[in-house]
Amino acid sequence: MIRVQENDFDVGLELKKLTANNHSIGGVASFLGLVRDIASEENITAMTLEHYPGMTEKLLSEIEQEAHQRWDLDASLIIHRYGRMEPGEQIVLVVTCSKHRKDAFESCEFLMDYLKTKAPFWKLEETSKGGKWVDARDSDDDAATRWLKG
Amino acid sequence: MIRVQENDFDVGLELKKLTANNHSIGGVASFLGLVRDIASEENITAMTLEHYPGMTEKLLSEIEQEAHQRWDLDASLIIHRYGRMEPGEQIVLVVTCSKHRKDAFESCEFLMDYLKTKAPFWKLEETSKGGKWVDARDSDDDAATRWLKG
Amino acid sequence: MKILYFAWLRTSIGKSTEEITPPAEVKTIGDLLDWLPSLGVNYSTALEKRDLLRVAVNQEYAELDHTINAGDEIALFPPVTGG
Amino acid sequence: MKILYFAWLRTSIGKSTEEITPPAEVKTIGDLLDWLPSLGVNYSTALEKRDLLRVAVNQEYAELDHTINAGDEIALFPPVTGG
Repeated sequence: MIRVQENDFDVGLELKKLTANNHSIGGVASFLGLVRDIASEENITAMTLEHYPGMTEKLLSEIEQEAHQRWDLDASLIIHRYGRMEPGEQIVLVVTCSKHRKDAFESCEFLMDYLKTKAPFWKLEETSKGGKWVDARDSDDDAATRWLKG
Repeated sequence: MIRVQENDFDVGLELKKLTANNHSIGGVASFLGLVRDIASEENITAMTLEHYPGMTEKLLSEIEQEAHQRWDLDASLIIHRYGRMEPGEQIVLVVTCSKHRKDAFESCEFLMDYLKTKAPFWKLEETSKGGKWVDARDSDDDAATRWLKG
Repeated sequence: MKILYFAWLRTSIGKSTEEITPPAEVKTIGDLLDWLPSLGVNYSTALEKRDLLRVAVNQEYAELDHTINAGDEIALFPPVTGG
Repeated sequence: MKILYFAWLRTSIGKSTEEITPPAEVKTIGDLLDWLPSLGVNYSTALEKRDLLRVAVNQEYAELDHTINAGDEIALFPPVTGG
């Protein structure tokens, strides 16, 4: 399941809904991304996430589908917010549920790596010196590359 | 922080408490273990987790400390329950918070692998045919072995 | 065709979307990126560094040799920074 | 010394803890595992498969050659299955 939304989300509630009535799930891996206030030299007072409506949903659905093909998953969830957020706020949540913890962990990491390098979101940081578009990081590309199939 | 307890826990609340007022945390990886109803051939109606009070706390604290030495972590939490639980109930929660998602993911997986092979807990499954002690799995040993330092 | 700009490409070019009708010899994404700078200095400045450009055609990532058609939705944007 | 049994070792031996005073020649964990079966058939049956036994001395995992002392807390249990 994927959701691209401006509103905040409740992690506990999302986990409960995802696992409810499915007692074959043994492990739930999740990753929650938060707004940091020290991403660049200047203190960040807030950031705005711009996205490409339509393509975002399409791409996240495709990545999710691929994860279900590559790992034995019972359920999964990707929530990504857009709009203005302050330090400490929740940006992204990826949850994967499986019988086996290895499948849950690996697919969760795979989804985050792909999302970081492919999902059409752009961060504009508000700092004490004004707005600044965040640069993409090579380390994210490297992280995504390791999932490429030989 | 570690907690060994009989009571259930609230994942959303635990994540909030762990990340509150620390805006240098960019990523929170977590793993939630649930009681499955199909671990053995017979349907499981419930299970009882026995543990070694004292040694459990000692060992979990040591593993947590090691994770903080090996990865750049801002905060972490291990909760493990003991006592009787029914399918779908929460058994274990491991949460790791870091500036970087790779550190959060790796340390979370490390903690789960070690906990699975070292923490003194034993599962007694109640099935339609009576009580049955769960056998340890070689795959868990293999998973833990990969973290051994050369 | 419809063209969309995101992030600093949007602020640099000064619009988020527009309808364009490139000449017939513009057949691929590469051709389009060669032609767009002729529209003005805001375009030529924004599109200066090719390796900082990502392109999607009809909401799928596309390479420079991808053929474009009149009805396409083409998006230009910098490397993504979500998550 | 105090000895603790967990999981099927506990149910098989029939007690969760006891105070024991092994003879002076019992100096290591290995010696202890050789001597315990002499206490009864419940012990000899439970301790039959050495590779299914894990041992902790004073709440730390210990190997067969670990020396034991009168004041020690020694725990015998099967491979763990938590998490």
